[in-house]
Amino acid sequence: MRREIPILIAIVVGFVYVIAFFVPHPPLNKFQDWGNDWIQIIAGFAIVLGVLNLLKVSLEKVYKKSQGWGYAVIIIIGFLIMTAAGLFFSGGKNYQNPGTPFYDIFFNIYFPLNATMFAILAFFVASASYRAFRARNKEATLLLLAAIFLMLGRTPLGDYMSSWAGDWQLKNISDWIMDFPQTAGQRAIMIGIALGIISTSLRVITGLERTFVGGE
Amino acid sequence: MGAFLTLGIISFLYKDNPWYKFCEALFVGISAGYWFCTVFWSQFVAKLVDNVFPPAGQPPQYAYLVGGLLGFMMLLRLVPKIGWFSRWPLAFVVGGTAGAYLIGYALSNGMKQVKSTILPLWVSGNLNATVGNIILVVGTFCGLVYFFFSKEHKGTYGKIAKLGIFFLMITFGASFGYTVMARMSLLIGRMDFLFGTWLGLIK
Amino acid sequence: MDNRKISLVILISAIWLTLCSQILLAQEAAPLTETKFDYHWFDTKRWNIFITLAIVFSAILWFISRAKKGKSLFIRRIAGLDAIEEAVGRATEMGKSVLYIPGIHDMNDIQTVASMIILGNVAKTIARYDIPLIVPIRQPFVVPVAEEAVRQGYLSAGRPDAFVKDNIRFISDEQFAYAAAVNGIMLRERPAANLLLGSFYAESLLLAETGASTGAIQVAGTANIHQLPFFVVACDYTLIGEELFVASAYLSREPKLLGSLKGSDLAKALIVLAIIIGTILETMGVKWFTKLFVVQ
Amino acid sequence: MDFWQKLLALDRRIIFVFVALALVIPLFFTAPPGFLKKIDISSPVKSLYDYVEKLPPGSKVMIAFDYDPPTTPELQPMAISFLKHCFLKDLDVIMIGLWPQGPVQAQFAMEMDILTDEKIKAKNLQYGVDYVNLGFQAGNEFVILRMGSDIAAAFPVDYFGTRTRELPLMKDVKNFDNIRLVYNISAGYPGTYEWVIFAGDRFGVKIAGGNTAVQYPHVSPYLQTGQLVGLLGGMQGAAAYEKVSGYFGKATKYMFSQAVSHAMVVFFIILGNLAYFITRGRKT
Repeated sequence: MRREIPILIAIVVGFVYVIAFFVPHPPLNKFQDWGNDWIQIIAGFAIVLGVLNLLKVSLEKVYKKSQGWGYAVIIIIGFLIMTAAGLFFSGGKNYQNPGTPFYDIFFNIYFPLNATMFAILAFFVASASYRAFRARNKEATLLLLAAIFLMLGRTPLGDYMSSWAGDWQLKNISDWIMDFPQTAGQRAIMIGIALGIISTSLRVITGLERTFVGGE
Repeated sequence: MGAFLTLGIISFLYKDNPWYKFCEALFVGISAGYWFCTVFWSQFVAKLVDNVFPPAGQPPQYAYLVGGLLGFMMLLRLVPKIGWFSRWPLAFVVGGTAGAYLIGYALSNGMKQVKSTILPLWVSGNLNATVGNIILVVGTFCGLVYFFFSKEHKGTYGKIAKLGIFFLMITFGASFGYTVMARMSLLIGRMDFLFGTWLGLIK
Repeated sequence: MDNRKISLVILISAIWLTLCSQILLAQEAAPLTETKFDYHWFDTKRWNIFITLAIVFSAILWFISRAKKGKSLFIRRIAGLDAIEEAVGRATEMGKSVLYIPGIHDMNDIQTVASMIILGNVAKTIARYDIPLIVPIRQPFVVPVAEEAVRQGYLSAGRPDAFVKDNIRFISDEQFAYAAAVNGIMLRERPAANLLLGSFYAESLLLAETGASTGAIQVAGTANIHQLPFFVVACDYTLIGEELFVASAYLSREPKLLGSLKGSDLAKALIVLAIIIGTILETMGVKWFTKLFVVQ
Repeated sequence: MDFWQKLLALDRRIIFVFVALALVIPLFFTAPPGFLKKIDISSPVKSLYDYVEKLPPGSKVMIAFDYDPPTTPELQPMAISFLKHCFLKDLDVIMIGLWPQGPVQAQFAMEMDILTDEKIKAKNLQYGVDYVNLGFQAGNEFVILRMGSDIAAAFPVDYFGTRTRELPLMKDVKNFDNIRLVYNISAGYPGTYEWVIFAGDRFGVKIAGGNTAVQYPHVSPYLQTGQLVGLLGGMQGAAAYEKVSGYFGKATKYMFSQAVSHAMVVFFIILGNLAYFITRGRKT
């Protein structure tokens, strides 16, 4: 019951999606529409689940006073403020209108925090380029060369450096790399991954793959 | 305010410190709240409640109740004893994803890619296209050979695979170059905010 | 198994029959233009993808059933596995520790699953020598699985006593805090070999850089293509994409993994064949073969 | 320890400072005019521009905002220049988001850059008639599949809580058949990959993409196959679209910093390798 029904559900739903592609006929397309609607709702609840899980973990941390529980308190406060703003103090359905508390928090707190998180990676990319990226063998040399061509060729800087080269300017070389060897390599990877996904999906809809229902 | 938080995150560059940790915890909390509110209004209210109890004049669509029920089962995971119920909606999503992906990837990343790799190796009067086509076909071919695992990489076959690796390396090199571009752009944006919007030093 | 086989045969033959009739019908009615909302029982424009999928499906299922019967399926031993062994060997020679980083995703990511299989194997090799195997982990759910994998590895090498539970460490579920802590381990404990196998994201760069600066031998592997460039330039050997799964299938010998792998291999061979034939015909100016692959 | 070895062991914080300087200093200067002329308009950018140019007025264009604040510097300029181009061509714009923060980005773009622009003010745009923002829906590719049969079912209400079916613009839009182009601005999953697979190839709608530079190479094979009408990649792509549509925006402004920072990274890679080979040569 705990394992069989989920596997059955996966098989049936999977088959409906596959067959609906080849048989565009009622009632299959109606089933698929329902499936899409339901999955949208499930996805919404999955996000809520993630949020509640985070709260649970944070509350446990505070309760047990484990290391760094002060930060867990900040997480909870942040959540409560944002939720209160979004649900009660921002005019219901129009919660995202400019000028509401929800909008202000988003713009003044969420935005800069989120934006900076990834911006600092620029520093690490530079320091890694210097300290770790070595042309230690033929493969790595080729990689670094392609990278350098693109980095220079994709900005006007490359033009200044290679304006004497006629048709062999850096921008043309980088366009060429992107259009041909890069596309070829990318495509080989793409086809490989597609086959991997197809075989995994096939295992799911034939009931051979059972890892998603977990142990027990 | 924004600048205080921006600098807090940047301080991580020097060392992991309480200021950074504070900013990070605040971000995690606010972001959870943000997701929660968005989902509450756009899914729960708009998609579920409005369809089952529609405004006057429209027929209620009870089919959405099934989705609601499955969604609710998802939340049962938080209760250890009946947490296994959450596998039902999970299986629904897994099955749907498997079905949709199977078709989608076979079509877009399989069939269409193969079709576009079948190219004439000689385009009369156009050397650029000829060379390009040859590179595309040979590169894809060698790359696929590298990812073929049923045969040892020896002899000529091994050499083809080796050529495949070289194509992959150029591909990765391009990715690398582009990643540097991306990371730099993000930082430029933040620096513009700090020096321009906040300090007003940049016009 | 037999029942499944029979039903499979019936299914495929039914599909074939429908197909052939559909193709015949389609040829007769070729000039007929249909609107998109014209319902019909089989979308005849999609017959080619249907046949392709039918071939791939039967190949995969056939190989899986063969593997289940215990017939040996050949997969080449990929060079990445040798590289892992070499790195571990170096660490044992030097008497230093080995750091195994299983990526940052949870157990629902197949990359993490593959990584756990390889971890068990690494543990088996290491168990014979008294050097520590450190496994820092980001996801709480991965901890018990990793413990089990390592314990099993030590057990099968006959050294259950050498298993140290404290070396499998839950660090932090926050991405960059995790990366910073692992960097700390690299700098303090100076492992001689770093194995980074699993699902990596933006932290790949930080880890690979620090690892390279400590002079450790590094072997990395991930199916997240966008992180591969960093690994290739900063590590001594990198398992590219699928190779990670192949390594785990090779080590675990699980029928469903081996079978899928062989099935996809066959499909790859067919694709390569199609490209060769198609290119030759196209170069000679023959177009009909290419048109077989057109999907609307 | 000689010079090269010291150089190899350089503290990374020193490199951080160099990078920061390389980025910030050019921000204070306007790039020389010749510099901006040299921004390269690659063929995927040009083909997107041409496609939009050829659309008759009143055509429906959908813009999917699938990104969040971190990638704003790269992607927001792509959104702004494209929106401007659409409005100047009198196209009707439907904005959606499969990332929860996406529709907010759309809102920012409209408020701060589009509706304040003189040329566009003259067009007297009206919400609901000339453009709509349908907000966010969870479900990733399944939202796309649902839109294939009924957009209003996938997005029952818009960003401001109005029912989608009551918006004048949406009256004659049923599904992808009524949409001439989907322009997807994406920073990851779900993004252009999913739009090509589940909308473009499934329902036959034309897809174009604006991608972060990280994603650009992965999506680029779709160009040769014709699965994408056009594709912008990173800051360079954004600047190129600004150039081709004759509008001086943020991306063009940032391009100078971008170029200098690239040069800095290339310099560091070469320097690092030089030090590596010199010290390695000595040991053996």
